[in-house]
Amino acid sequence: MFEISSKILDYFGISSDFSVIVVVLVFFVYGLFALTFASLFAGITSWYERRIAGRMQSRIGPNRVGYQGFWQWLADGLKCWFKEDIIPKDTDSVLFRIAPYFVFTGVLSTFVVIPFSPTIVGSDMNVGLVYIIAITALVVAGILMAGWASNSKWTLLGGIRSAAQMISYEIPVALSLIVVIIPAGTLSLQKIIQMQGGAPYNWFIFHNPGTFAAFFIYFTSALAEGNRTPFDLPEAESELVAGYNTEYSGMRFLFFLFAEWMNLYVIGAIATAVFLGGWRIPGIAYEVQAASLWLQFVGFIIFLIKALLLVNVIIWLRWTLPRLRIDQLMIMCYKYLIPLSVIMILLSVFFTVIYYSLPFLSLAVRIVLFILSLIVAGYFGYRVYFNIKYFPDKTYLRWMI
Amino acid sequence: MSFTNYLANIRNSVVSIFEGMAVTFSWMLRRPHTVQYPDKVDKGHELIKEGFRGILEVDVSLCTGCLACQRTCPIGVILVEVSKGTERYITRFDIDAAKCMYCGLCTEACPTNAIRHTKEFAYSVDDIRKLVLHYIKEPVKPYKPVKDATPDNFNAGRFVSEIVKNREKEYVEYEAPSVKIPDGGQTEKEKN
Amino acid sequence: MNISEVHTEVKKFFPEKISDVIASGPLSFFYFEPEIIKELFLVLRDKIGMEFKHLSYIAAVDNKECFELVYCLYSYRWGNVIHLKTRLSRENPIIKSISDLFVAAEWHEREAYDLMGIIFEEHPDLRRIMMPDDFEGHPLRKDFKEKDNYHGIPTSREKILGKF
Amino acid sequence: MTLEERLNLVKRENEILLNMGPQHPSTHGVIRFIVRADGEIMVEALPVVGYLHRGIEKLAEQTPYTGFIPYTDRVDYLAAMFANHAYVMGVEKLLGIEVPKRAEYLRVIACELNRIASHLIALGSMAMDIGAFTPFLHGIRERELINDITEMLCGARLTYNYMRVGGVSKDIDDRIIKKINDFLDRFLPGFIDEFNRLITNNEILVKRCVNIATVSADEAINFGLVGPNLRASGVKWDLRKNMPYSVYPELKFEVPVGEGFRGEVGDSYDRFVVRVKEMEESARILKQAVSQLPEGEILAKVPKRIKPPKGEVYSAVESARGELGYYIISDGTENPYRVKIRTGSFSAMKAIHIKSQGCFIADLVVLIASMDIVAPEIDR
Repeated sequence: MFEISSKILDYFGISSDFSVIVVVLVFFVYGLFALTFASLFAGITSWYERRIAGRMQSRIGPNRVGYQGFWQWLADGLKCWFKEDIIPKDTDSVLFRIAPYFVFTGVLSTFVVIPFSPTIVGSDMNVGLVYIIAITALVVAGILMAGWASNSKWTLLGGIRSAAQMISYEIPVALSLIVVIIPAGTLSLQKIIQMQGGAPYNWFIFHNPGTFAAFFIYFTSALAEGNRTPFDLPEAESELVAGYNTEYSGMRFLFFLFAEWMNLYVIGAIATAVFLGGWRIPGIAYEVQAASLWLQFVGFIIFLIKALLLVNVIIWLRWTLPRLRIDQLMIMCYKYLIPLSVIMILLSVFFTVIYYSLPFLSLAVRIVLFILSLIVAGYFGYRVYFNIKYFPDKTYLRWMI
Repeated sequence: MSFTNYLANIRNSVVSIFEGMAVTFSWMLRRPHTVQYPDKVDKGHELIKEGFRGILEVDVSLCTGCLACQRTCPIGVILVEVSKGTERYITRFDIDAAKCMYCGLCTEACPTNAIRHTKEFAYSVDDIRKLVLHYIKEPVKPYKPVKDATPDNFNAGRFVSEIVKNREKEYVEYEAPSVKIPDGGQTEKEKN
Repeated sequence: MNISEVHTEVKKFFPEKISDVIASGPLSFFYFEPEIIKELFLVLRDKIGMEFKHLSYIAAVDNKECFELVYCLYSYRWGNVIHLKTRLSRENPIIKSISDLFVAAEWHEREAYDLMGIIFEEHPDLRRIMMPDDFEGHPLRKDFKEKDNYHGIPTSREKILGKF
Repeated sequence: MTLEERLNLVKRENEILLNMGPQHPSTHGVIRFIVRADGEIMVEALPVVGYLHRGIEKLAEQTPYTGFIPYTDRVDYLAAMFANHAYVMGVEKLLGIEVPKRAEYLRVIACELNRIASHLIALGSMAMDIGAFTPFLHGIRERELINDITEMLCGARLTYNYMRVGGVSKDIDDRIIKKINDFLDRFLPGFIDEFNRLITNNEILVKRCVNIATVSADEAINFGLVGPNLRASGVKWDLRKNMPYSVYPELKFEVPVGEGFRGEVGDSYDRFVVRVKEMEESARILKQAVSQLPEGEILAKVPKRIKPPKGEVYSAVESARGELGYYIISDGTENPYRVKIRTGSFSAMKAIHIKSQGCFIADLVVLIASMDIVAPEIDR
């Protein structure tokens, strides 16, 4: 945003005395944009997830409000606005009131470094990835606060579970990102995207076997950090009633869910930026894209599509998998994900060193990995076809009804 | 835990999650099984199968006043009153639909199929007393069974009687029929 | 091993305390004296050839003159089922618990205590099971009279049919 | 001794008392557990039942023999046919009535359909308690087809009241047979395999269930477990085979037994898999029963007012939740003198109490679901 502010200052010839005001104004506008984008995304995802869940369970899902029930999320939001905000007796009322906003702020603050296009980004920090890992710790604080302040045993259990889970899973998240930072040599998200190409085999996910595995490790542990199924233990509704948000109602309750759905986009966006080439358009150099407003817009759309695909996968996983138990969750973190990501770091170091002396190997590995993943995707398609043939039921390719 | 076990765990998880996701994705491409309730209410009634045990209705013109249904009912939902005298009159036939559990024992006991189930099932009202259905407005002479009658003769077609349909408007505090019964017959009320 | 064979086998152990086999309708059973219950069930459970290790249910019956307890035992090994009965006096219905022999007996005995008022000695956890703790009376007894209200809640509903 | 005294008797320091239920998502109806937990690990889960006690055994003493059949539906609302069957069989034994062959076949068809429906709910809700929603709704979808069949067969979807003393209330026709065959074609290889791929083989579910709450064969017998829970512990006992009733001797089927499919014999996963296999067997029984269906009467000659002679009877069937028995005493009048209902869930609750000691709180949910308890069956 500093770039844009300075451009505006130059364009209008505003003297440096007023530059602070303009910069603040520009940041304010960007903040509003990010908030609106995140809220719209969270709202629409809440409707979209229910529709997807409906189709997977051979039912319809919400379809009453507006075309295909599209405005359902708005209706739900309005309903929650007008609901009574109940604060139970004997709660720690200050903590109880502010806890949802901690969670909300923790997730929303990541939008500072999440890029939309080469120039549209809150702040291209040189410690971007570290910032994300640090700021999401606010979510833990918020959830623990909510669990403690509600004065209920179920919420307390949910809060403690959540604290244990999220703090543990920050380690594999950070480690798996380091796998990419080694070949990239930077922590800034924009720089990482710049270093990747537009074509799939130039993405960091196919850079070497280490990064390929690191993508899946990152994805799994980010799910766990974001409390999504199969790792939604803090709000496991069949065990802990509703976990840390049992006692909440109205808009405060909605803020927790807001944060959860916004987090979907954050997970998708970071994975896109770090592993999947971000906003790069195939065949167009970075300088050309950064100079043209239209190409930036195309880049934004490409970024959004990649992120949305990942969000789809997250939703899809949620309606497929059961939930882990708390000890299994910890075993998975400390016995599987952390050792594996350390191995991947070593692999990544190895390949990065090798590539310096043998540059042709780089392209060969990338293309082999790319073809491998295409084969897996093809086999998946075959399995889906097999399932449809094996259990004959009316197929219906329109995704809505 | 051995190292092969460790690797087997990873492989099993990946394979089973892969298979599970293929199943859920294949269901994304199928038609939902549910019927859209508010959109297709009329269709909903057609979906109810023949022989569904809905609200009870009574064809009073077929009732013989034998009280078989009242005796069979395990929970006392049916109340039939028959006047005594030289000539019998049915003066009251009430069914408490709020209490009925739709077991269908009364319909089997009925010799003339006068009491039977309809397909009607949705009947919420604002007062529980409106669910007491009164089938007799005026004293009715009992039906005289035909010799070689089979139950099918009487069941021309399953229809929802007017009383079931208009139960909201129909509700009036029950009074014994005021019409004088000829031949010296007495209603229960007059006796008391 | 059917009921008569079991009877002759058991009769050797407790010649005085066991009645003859009685057939009542399709069901055959024999009575035993309440004081030998533990020894009897130990024999039935552990004697080779019988091995009635599964206690299916305990039914308490109010016989107007006395209470009867019906024990149903299964032997999965030999594929048998037998019924045994014992009589308890109405005034002082006390019998030894067999919940240390059969875990399943614990809840069945609690049920018999709750609904029929039979007291099981040496039972680890003799509490009411279906009824609330402050309920008075034992509902399955034939002379049980339902109270008009329970904590101010009327127990009977007004009869709509009779009224209108 | 009251509940409060019982808790004070055993309470230790550093324990939290969690009140799970009667309104809790995974206690399957209104069952209450008082969980004494030390962090995530339970010391015990004390079951408190009786919230659904309606005194059906007392009601039976005031109801005529035929009038009690609808009440039996309410004992186990997920598998009402079995309750009908057991009770009606008992009264027939008292009266000494021979039931027509066709009626027996119809009873078997209705019961096995009901067994599939009940197991679908049991498996689905177990998956849902572990956190997977989709298998539950897939199970509900198939059960809906069974509900449609029973609706055509007897006019109701849940509380069937299908069987009568001496036979069944309605005859089957070609449309229903076609529907059953359609359902079986879809169910037997197709649905079961897909269900296995979706959830039974899922590694997370396996890891959640394996070696959780293992009940050994001796324990299972002593706890009084019956039905699939008993068979999962490796005891091959099925009333349909071991004490044959109705026309089951004429039908060929296997009795699936827990073999420790992924862990020890008798763990929660065995209970899950045994139910899946039982559904397959039920579908096989249905195929045979539908093809062998004889012609004839569906109701024996029964007096209008049923007055059995003095006597006692115990009749049990293999219900979806194990042995479901009716102990009936007749004193020669129109009403039974005493009816005692022996149900599977009642004894399973005691097993849950014992097996919950030392588990995680999350395992309690698996344990309850794997025992497949239904609240009205416990309380009656």
